Amino acid sequence: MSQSGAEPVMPERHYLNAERGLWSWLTTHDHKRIGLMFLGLLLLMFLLGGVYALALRIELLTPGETIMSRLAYNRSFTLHGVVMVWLFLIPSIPSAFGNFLLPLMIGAKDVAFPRLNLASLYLYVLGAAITLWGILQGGADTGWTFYTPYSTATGTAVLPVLLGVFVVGFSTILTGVNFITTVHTMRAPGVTWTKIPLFVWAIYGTSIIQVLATPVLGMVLVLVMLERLGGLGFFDPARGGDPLLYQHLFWFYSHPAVYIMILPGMGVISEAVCAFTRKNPFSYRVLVVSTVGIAFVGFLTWGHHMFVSGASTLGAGAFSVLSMLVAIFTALKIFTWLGTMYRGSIWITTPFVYVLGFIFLLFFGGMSGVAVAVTSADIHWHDTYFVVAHFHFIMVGASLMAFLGALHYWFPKMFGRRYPEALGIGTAVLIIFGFIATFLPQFLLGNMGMPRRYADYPERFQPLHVASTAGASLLGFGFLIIAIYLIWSLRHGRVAGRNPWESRGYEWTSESPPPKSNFHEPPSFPYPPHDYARPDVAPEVGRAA
Amino acid sequence: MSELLRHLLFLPRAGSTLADRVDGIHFFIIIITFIVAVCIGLTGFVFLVRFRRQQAFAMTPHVQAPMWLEGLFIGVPLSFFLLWGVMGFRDFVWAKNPPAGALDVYVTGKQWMWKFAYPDGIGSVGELYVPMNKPVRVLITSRDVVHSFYVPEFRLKQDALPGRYTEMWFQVKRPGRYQVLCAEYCGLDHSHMRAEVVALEPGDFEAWRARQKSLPEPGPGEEPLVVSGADAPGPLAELGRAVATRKGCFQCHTVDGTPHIGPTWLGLYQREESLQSGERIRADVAYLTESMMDPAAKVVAGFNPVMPNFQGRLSPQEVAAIVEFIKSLRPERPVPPAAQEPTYVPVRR
Amino acid sequence: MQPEASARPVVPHAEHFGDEASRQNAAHLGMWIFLATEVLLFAALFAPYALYRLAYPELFHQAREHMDLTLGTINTYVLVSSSVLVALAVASIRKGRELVASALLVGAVVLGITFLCIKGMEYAHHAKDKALPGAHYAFHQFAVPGASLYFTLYWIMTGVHAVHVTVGVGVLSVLCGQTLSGKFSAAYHTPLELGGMYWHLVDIVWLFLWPLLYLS
Amino acid sequence: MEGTLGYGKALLVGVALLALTTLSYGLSRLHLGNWGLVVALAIAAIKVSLVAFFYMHLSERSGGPRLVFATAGLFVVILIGLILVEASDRPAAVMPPGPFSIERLPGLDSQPGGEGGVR
Repeated sequence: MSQSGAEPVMPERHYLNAERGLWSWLTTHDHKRIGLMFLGLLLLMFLLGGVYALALRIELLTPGETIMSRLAYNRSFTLHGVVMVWLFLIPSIPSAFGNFLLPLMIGAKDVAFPRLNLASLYLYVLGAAITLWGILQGGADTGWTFYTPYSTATGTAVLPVLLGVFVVGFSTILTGVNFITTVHTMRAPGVTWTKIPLFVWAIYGTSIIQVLATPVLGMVLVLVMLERLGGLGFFDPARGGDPLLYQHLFWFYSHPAVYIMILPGMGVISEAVCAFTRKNPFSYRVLVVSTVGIAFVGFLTWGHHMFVSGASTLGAGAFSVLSMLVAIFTALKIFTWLGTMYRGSIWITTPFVYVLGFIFLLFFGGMSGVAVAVTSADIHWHDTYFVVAHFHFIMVGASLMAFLGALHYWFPKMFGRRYPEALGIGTAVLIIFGFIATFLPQFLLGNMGMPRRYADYPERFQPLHVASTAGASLLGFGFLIIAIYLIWSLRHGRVAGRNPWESRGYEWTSESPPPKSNFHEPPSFPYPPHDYARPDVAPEVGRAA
Repeated sequence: MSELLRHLLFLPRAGSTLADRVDGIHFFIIIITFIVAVCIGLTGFVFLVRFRRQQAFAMTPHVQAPMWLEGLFIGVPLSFFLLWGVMGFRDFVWAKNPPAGALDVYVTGKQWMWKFAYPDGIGSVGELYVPMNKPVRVLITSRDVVHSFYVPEFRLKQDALPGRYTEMWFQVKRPGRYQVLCAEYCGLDHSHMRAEVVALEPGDFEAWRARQKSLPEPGPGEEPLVVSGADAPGPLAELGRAVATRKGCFQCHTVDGTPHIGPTWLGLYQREESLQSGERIRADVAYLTESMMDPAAKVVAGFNPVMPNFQGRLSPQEVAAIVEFIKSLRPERPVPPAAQEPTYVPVRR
Repeated sequence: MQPEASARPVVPHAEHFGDEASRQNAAHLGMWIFLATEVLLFAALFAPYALYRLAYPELFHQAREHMDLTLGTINTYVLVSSSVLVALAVASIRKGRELVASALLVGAVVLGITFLCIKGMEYAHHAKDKALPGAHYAFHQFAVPGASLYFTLYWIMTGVHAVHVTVGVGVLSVLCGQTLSGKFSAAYHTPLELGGMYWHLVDIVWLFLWPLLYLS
Repeated sequence: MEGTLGYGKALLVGVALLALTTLSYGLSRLHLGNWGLVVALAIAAIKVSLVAFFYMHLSERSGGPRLVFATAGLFVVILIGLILVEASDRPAAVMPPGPFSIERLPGLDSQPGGEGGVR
């Protein structure tokens, strides 16, 4: 693929070898190292959540109790949810790639509050440790939603899990504060508000949600903890409390949290689409407005989790219509990405395969989201596998594809090396098909009426469960291959050079891997970040010419 | 046509009038989704082939979406979404507002069973008898945690909240048995919290009702026999008492609250206990079972770890029976003072 | 909930910024975003208050009569005055008068502690009546359905606020010490401004708690 | 800097805050009924704007901080407003004399309080 004559060489000194020793990593204020450490931890958590997922799928292969008891099953799906949602997906792209790339993309030396950034990492570690400790205590069996009054009455170790999630929440708040401030105050000359790279916009929107929604979750978790510890009776009907209030407060956070998971993914895709089609975005304005729009309108839709919960009919109608508005922004993005491909120069690489997978799966995930936001249709689908399939299409099909796409796209940026491209493309295709095989049957299971969180099920559901489990094993196999070749590439991959993707993104103007101070000279960017119509050589100087 | 679609989409047969409406909008959304998916897929494929990379560092023209196209991108999907939203909401309101003259049935969810009762006092556990072709309003509540009353073939689902009644109505189209599931996670046996709706011809239903009424009338203040049947110590609990006697449990445990070598079983179920390790645990089914299988694991504070291990000495059935027996040993719950009982308000139609 | 962490986020002369003005901008913006999270944190308590007030209007009306209006009102004056003192302290340091500033901060800290003491008296009073939250509620003069809910709300809302007051007193004391030791000047006093903003936020929350719990 | 916080302004705002507090207290003695809450909250809102604008330096900083302040306020309104919209439209105290009394949760009994639910 390389067109240049000379093989690129690694830069002599970069952020990875600027300082040595474990201590230099543990006390670093360098956003790139913090991002890398987040990445490592997140991948560990993903592994843990994935093991739970496979165990659940194996248990569901046949009706009845096979490899685990009902109690163990209930605990496993709870921990699968808790680990995947709070310890992997919510911090995934913002904390790992956002940390690494955001300053690079706006030409800053670091984030605004580097010490706070490190504190965020340690809070995450602390929160994850408390949660894991809770798992060792037996773990909770409430589902990741901790619905009261069950979560206040059950005898399992709910407290440490709640506490862990609470602490992780503060970690994401600190990250959010940091990112918003950085974007506002630290842009290099030339990076005006209309020239901010799209990934930065996505992280910005995500941070708004994190900052505004997470405290509500924190408070509501405290209330549940107090209710468990001291019999507060806040959500307990026996004391006049209202269990629906819990659902309101919980979903005020947790619905926007879905956008915390998907928005950064959309940012990754916006970047990658431009880079691999070598095209300016079909409409920069639409992509930005829809990002900020999703961040804000996402707060108005939480009630669609409560259509059949006994909330009022009027409320259901209002929340249904508001949910349609947020879906529009997603639809806009899909059309814009498609339009960006028009008259481009499309280069099929591993990240681009993930882009295609993302767009395709997000379309179905989004449309099934619209479907369950239709009040009457939701009566049937609510809390069935249809919903399970829907949010896995969004969270795995979209967010995780974007995460993998980002990992492949910026792998050369982070480590200065490349992974085997053909193997990458093959695995990406395998993962997309594995994914569809896993979750398409779950849509049909939902249609049949299989409720979620069932350890055991009537026999008629079995064939589709078998198909789903088969797909899941394909998916797991795919992840294994990726892990192997990426770890191999860390040491033995081909040296990438500054800009292996020929991208004009700001982050590629620095060396790969970047020096500790990100740029050797204080940068300024006189051109927009996704401009491929201009015969400028500046972005390409990175190629070892 | 709709039967074919139902088969393709794995939807169960439509048992109620609500099901037809829900399926209608379901088909509408799915068909549009697939048409648009094909369009997007074809466009993407054409672009992939037509605009594939020819050379490195290719320059591409600056293409900017025109305003009218952006308007189209917003307008077309939004009008579909809003149309679905409005259509769905119309059906939703319809499904939430029972017609006058509907038969009332009280549904109570309880870990992990469904109980049904009619205003005239008759009731049943696990089987809801309704007449076909007649609107039935279900007034749903829960006695412990949140459950959800779900009949897939009716496309009917409504959460059961403790302390409140929620309502929904349906009209069965043809006689038969329809499975009821619990759709809101409610604990250990969530997946086994099942029941059945039995739809009868109106004549058969009246006959069933008359037969139920002729059962011995409960005394004043007593609950009808059939309803309370699930609460009374069932045969399993009786078996548990026998097993416990045989295995010598009563050498250490009492059932009347007197302190002895081991904790008393009276009111033990769901009691919050302090452990020797300083932690607290709720004596749920899992803990009780564990205490039989591995007594030394979690010893209640103030007791010595002297209990023998019953792993392998009790069959699963015997364990279940003992647990059921312990469950039945609940102290009388304090009845809330009369002033705090909810006052009767005629149900709003 | 460690506001100190972001109350002083900027290393003086942090190298990754251009100049002091942009450092200040970033610090203020960061502090504001942090304060926004605090606002939402309290909103998660005001929302239950609103819902239960809607559900039990009578109850909330009667409950007021069991609150100690005098102590609550005195506390309002105390907290508002301490906020004024902090504002004056910032005004002083901007003129370079470190001693005046630290004296004013001492005043604010003393008023903050007074607030906590009065709050403690009120708590003791309620505890004696057994008007405790949730399961521990046994206040016989006010034993209508849902009454425990009102007092649960009262204890949690004021309790979380009191935690913030305590943290604020700590922050102000540290800042006071730093002012005395000459760390701040007319040119550089961002931490003092940020700490002051935190204290004002605590004041703002009370400005809503007071009318909701004591007045109407 | 324009609009910098000086002694004069700080004192003036302080006096205004204390006066508004007194006003709020006085009005509450008049028992305005339902309007009492509205008036009290309105006065509180005025005081908060004063504190935020002058004491918290919003008057000196345009852009970012003001945006954050407005956004936070907006989201408080959204959270509380939408919950109230939903709750106020729930079916009236539909507590028909179902055949069962409400069973309390295990471990949470024997205390007062507890009407059936939220109306």
